[in-house]
Amino acid sequence: NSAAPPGPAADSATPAKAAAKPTVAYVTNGIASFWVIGAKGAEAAGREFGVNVEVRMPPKGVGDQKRMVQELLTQGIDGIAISPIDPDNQTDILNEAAAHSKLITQDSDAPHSNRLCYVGMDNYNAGRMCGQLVKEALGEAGGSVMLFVGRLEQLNARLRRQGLIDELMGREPDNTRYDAPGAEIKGEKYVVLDTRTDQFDFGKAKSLAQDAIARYPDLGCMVGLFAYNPPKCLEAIREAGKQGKIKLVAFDEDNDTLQGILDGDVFGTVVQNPYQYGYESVRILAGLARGDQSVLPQGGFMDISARKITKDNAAEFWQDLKRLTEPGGK
Amino acid sequence: MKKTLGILGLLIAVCVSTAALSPNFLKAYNVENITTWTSLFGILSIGVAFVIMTGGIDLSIGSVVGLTGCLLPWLLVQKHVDPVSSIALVMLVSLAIGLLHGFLITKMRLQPFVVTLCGLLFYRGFARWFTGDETQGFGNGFAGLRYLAVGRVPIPFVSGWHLPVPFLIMATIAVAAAIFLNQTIYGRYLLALGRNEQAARYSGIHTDRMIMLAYLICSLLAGLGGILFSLEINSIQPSGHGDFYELYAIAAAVLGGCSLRGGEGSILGVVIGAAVMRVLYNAINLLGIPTQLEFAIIGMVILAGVIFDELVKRLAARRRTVASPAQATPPAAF
Amino acid sequence: MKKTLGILGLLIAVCVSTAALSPNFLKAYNVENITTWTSLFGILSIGVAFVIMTGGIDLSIGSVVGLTGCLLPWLLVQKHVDPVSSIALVMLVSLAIGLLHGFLITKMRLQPFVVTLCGLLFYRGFARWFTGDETQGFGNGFAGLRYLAVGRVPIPFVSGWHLPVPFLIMATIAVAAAIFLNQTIYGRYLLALGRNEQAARYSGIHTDRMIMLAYLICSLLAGLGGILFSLEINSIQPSGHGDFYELYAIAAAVLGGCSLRGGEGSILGVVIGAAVMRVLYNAINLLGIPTQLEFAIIGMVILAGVIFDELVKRLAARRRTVASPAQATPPAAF
Amino acid sequence: MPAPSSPLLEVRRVSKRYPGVQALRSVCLRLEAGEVLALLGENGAGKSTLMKILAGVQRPDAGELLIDGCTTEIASPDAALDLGIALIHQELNLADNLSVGANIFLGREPRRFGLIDKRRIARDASSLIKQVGLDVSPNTLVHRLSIGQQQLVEIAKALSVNARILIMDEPTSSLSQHETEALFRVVKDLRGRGVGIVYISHRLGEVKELADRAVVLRDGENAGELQRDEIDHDRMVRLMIGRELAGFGRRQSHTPGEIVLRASNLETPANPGRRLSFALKAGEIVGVAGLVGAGRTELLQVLFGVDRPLSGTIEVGGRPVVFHAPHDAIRAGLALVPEDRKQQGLVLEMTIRENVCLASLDRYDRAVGFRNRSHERQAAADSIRRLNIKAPHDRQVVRLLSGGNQQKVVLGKWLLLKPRVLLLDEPTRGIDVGAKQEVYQLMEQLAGEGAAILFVSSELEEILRMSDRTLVMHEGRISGELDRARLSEEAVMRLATRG
Ligand SMILES: Nc1ncnc2c1ncn2[C@@H]1O[C@H](COP(=O)(O)OP(=O)(O)OP(=O)(O)O)[C@@H](O)[C@H]1O
Ligand SMILES: Nc1ncnc2c1ncn2[C@@H]1O[C@H](COP(=O)(O)OP(=O)(O)OP(=O)(O)O)[C@@H](O)[C@H]1O
Ligand SMILES: [Mg+2]
Ligand SMILES: [Mg+2]
Repeated sequence: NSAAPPGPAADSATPAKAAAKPTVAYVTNGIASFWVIGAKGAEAAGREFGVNVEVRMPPKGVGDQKRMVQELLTQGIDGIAISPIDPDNQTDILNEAAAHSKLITQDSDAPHSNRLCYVGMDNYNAGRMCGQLVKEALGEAGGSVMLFVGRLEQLNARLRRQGLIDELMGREPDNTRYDAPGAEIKGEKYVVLDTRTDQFDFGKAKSLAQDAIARYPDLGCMVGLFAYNPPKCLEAIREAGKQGKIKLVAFDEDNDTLQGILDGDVFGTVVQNPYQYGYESVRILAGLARGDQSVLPQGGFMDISARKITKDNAAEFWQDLKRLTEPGGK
Repeated sequence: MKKTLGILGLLIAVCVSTAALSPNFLKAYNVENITTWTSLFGILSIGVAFVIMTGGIDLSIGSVVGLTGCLLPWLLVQKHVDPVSSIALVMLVSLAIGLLHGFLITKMRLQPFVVTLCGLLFYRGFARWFTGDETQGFGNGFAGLRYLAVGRVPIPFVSGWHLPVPFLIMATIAVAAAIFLNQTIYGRYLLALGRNEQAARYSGIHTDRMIMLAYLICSLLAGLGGILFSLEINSIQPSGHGDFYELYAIAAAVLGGCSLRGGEGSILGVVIGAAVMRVLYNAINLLGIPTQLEFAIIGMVILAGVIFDELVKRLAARRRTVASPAQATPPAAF
Repeated sequence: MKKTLGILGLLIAVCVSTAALSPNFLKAYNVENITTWTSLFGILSIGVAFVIMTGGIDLSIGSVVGLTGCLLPWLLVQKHVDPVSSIALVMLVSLAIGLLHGFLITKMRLQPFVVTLCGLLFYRGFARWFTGDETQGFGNGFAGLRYLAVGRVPIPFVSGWHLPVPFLIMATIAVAAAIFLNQTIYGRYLLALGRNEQAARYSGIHTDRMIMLAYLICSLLAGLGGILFSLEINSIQPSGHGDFYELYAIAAAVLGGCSLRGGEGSILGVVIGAAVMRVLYNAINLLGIPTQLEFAIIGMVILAGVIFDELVKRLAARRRTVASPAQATPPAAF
Repeated sequence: MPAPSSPLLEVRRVSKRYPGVQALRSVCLRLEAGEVLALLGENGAGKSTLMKILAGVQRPDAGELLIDGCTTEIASPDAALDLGIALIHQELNLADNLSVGANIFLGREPRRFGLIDKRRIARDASSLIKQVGLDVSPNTLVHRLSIGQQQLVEIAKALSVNARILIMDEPTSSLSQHETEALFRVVKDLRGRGVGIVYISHRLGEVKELADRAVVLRDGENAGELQRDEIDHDRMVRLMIGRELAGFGRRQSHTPGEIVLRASNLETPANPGRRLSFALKAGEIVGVAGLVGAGRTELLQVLFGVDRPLSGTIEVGGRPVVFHAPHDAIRAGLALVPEDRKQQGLVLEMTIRENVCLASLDRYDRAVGFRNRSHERQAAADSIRRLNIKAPHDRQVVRLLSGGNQQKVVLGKWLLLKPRVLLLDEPTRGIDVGAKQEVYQLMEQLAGEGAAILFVSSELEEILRMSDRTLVMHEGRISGELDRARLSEEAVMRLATRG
């Protein structure tokens, strides 16, 4: 890298700091209720392991994320857990953070950076799980599938989508494959009709679902890849009176999604464990801040794997979730 | 009326060509959906049209939609306030917002753009703060209330077709607004002061009060729109819900014949303007055009529409000049 | 100059209070970061200031930033065009955009708001289309080019402090813009036509050409800003990069003393306006204020700033009226 | 309970100051019912300020206003209207997006069931429009009217109030003799019905004909009062400017030189089908007379490149020219002092200096477009001195000047260009006698230096006095041309009304 910036906290190695409570940061890739759960986990770990936790949610993409990281470095933060939005192109700010603080990635990895470890799951595999749910939902007869997502540029969205497509097409796992959206993808039994993006406009998310129902009267299954998508699809399906006719497979644990599963209108969902992301990230950072390297997981990867939730285990899962996130929980 | 013809032509053109290309376009289900969305955006657009007519602007609409959209489910679900009081409270908040804007613009003489830009930032931040960024929603409850947004009223004698309730709400508002604008003195005052505030003031009009009123109407309708949007969408993310809606509302108003210089506007035109935007979105999805191109197409169609409108106007003006010599000679001056 | 005092006061107030509350604020690293961001946004704001001075507006800036920001890495990385041609090509695109806006606004007599709103939609859609919604970036390459955005030049005799290269670029542009505005006849023409286009035309000013020029400057600077933003951020999402930047740019221009009615503005003020916004963002995070409140606080501070400015102006006006009787009596009328 | 002898309106020791200017100083004024009171004074004497105070537009700093002998506060325009005070503003104040009828009744719309009674507005407006001698439908949009026609709408609007006190601030400044006569009939009728009328004008002939009494202001103070039989031109002038005005008779004609401007079969957009032909020689002053709406302004605008002619040719210096914009006309040596000073003449929010220099910036630039500040300062100072512009300094914002002084700034701007062909559209609109004299001398001087001058005026006196030749227009065509020998009031009126 060209002009190496001087250490942000170079002149602030205050001796008193070692004694004080370390401060670590939990940086998300945007604002969402998913991250609110993550923040709860982070804060819980903060209390448990005696560190201050600062949560940062960049409202508008990479630029804001970069600025927030810079500002954390300015503060002389002791550790950062980040969900990089575009890992390949963010290497320099990530390395800058790694150089002046302890950096780990969570939710989404940046393998080419100097991060110490990654806490999260494999989005591609989660996508394949989601594909399995679609297969179960549509059954042997197969059918057509419509995908909905906020933005396709985000790595997690692309990997989920690709995993799902590969699963439906019965391909070998390969997370570098990419089917460009816009064209139908036909397999033996399943057809992925299209992927529609809404730029996080929730009104639009719903009207996209409506338009899909209008366009494909015999649509087999809808999949919402971001947390807010499935409830919007569910709304549209219910209003069209197509419950059961159009299957709905979800991602993440929005309340409406879980309720939909219990009601039988959502076939199932693939959940990550944001609470655990937050909790584990802060636990690791707290250890690192105190100079304890043993907290680092083997191979630099802590797998907090995704789970399939269907009618069978939804109630139990929801109970657990509420216990963790609601005041008076864990 | 004449000004409305251009945009009406555009609407018809878009509808006819979509219907020709996609058999699903004219199905009851689709038409009802378009009508619902048009109505929701139409309510916002009618509100902002009043502000635009005074020569002002309101950029805070999207954030007000976000704020009221979060507030209603928060009151109902988290605070267990009863529906009537909740709605009253939410409308009161919108009212206060409108008053605040009006006050800052007329009494403090601040620029509307600045005031409402600060509003845009502030209401969004406030919504995020009191919800703690957590998604708000009605879950499966409040079906009665949600009927306001998702309800459908059967059309007598036409089986299979329904009128969405939001359409009825919007139509009522539009009719009231049109009467207010064209038939009452207040509408005339708004138009007069939008063009020449001093002339209006010298004519004994309380221009400040009228401007206040315009911002009040705008915020109230944004608040109402916010309520309906939240009932329609059901789950609301405080950080993003309503983002950009002010631009859609303003675009619809301008498409519908409002001039941002003030003093001009037609309610019917504004509603048609809102419809054009919604039909375009729908057409893009029905025709299977890649979502990436969505914005590009909408931008182009709107631009083509206004250019066409302008050319037609010029042609008409030229024709009038050429055609009039005969009638230009007044019967006899003396 | 006097108009700049208000915003300068606000900047100083925000800086002093942040520095008092956070020892990290004045560290070289932080100051350099703020300077970089201020410079990038400042370039956009200077551009839009010219348009605002003519009484127009440009809503497409954010999308132009997005488009050029995608175009540059796309050309370099995917199409392997050499850096010089790439930059030339990108600037050419911005130039074409400016010309198009100018043409539609002056020759077709369309409203700037509408034209640039369509631009906002169209350029965004276009960027999404040609990139196929795929994130663009330079990866780890092009260090030389990226020096334009992330480079730091040591300040002679002051060890530990550096000047960000974008600051040097912005300062050059600002000085040129200020000279253009205040020292040349064209600057005067712009201000005159911003107040009263008709009177300017009657005075023999090519108003159309001047307006074109303003939109051209605006789009060129937006394009340049887009290039620098992309070099700075490195990772560009076609669908979201630059969203809202037009509002930040306009807000900075207005804070810095531009009136949206046209005919007023100061380049120094605009740059300070941009700085206020950046320092506010920075302060909120350094002081550990919850991010949810970010927008709310920025909205409030800006509003407080303009209200304060207005009150000071009023006080000054009152004092002038009261204080002058002594000198008001002319020595002797005859 | 008003005393029986108390006047309709009394102004007692009213003072008003603006930043840098004491506009009124202890001014007193009395107005009886059924009286026409002329209010006179130089530009910037404070006439409009006093009237604005009466109409609730401005608040006085000190002093009292009495109506029917009772002290009254007039806090806002609508309070004034409630008191029965109507003001015709010196500057046009119409919402030009609305119709003539809507403007006339703006703020006082007749209503039925709470809604605007549009039929009644149209009906009542029609009769008012006729009364003031305007010939348009009440549904016409105001922006389609000429300045003179808009002025008549303003008058109709004030009449519709049925006021007890009617204030007319230079109502005739853009009206020709014909409309003025119609207005006088109305005024006399109102006077007969007991309305008190304050009449402000710089056309002293009108004052003589109409006024029962004249009050003169000078520099914001009472300078004197004239009774009906004392009102004559010299007395009025002496009170206004405090000295005699050197006499200025008819100008002597020079021998005209070559033709510098020729229009052949010119068809203007406002009057399609009518063709205009005439020529203008160097050193010649040609007047253009006609009724309001005759198409005079439109003719000048076409000559100046503001509007494109539908057909016909313009030659300057013997060569055919096509002007795409005023810029081209200025290049060819033309200058136009436009009629509508607010819209076309001035950038109201800019200073005197900036306005005066605006058209000639590019003539004095130092190297590639850089402004020459010392020249700007010099030019502004010259104009202020030459035209006697009353302002605290040359960085005063033009909006804050009195109407007449604004007009002087417009004149100053175009005189700086030293044009070959000077087009003047109502150049002396609203300026006082002294300044008029000055303008006449300037025209004379320019013509003497070889410029050709085409000037539109609605003030017949001015036409008679200044023109070597007079073109009379009627409904878009030139209905006749009068040389000095045949020039008379009757001849102009005949051509102007009958065509
Ligand atoms: N709003 C204002 N602010 C500052 N000065 C003002 C303002 N209005 C008027 N003036 C000044 O007050 C003085 C009186 O102005 P006023 O308009 O009353 O003159 P007037 O007698 O009507 O002149 P005219 O014959 O030219 O219309 C002038 O010197 C003018 O410049
Ligand atoms: N561009 C135009 N198109 C159509 N009609 C026009 C246009 N310009 C002016 N008119 C109309 O043509 C008529 C002549 O207007 P013009 O301003 O030339 O009259 P004028 O003789 O200067 O009268 P005044 O003394 O009232 O200014 C008016 O009725 C005006 O409304
Ligand atoms: Mg006056
Ligand atoms: Mg005229």
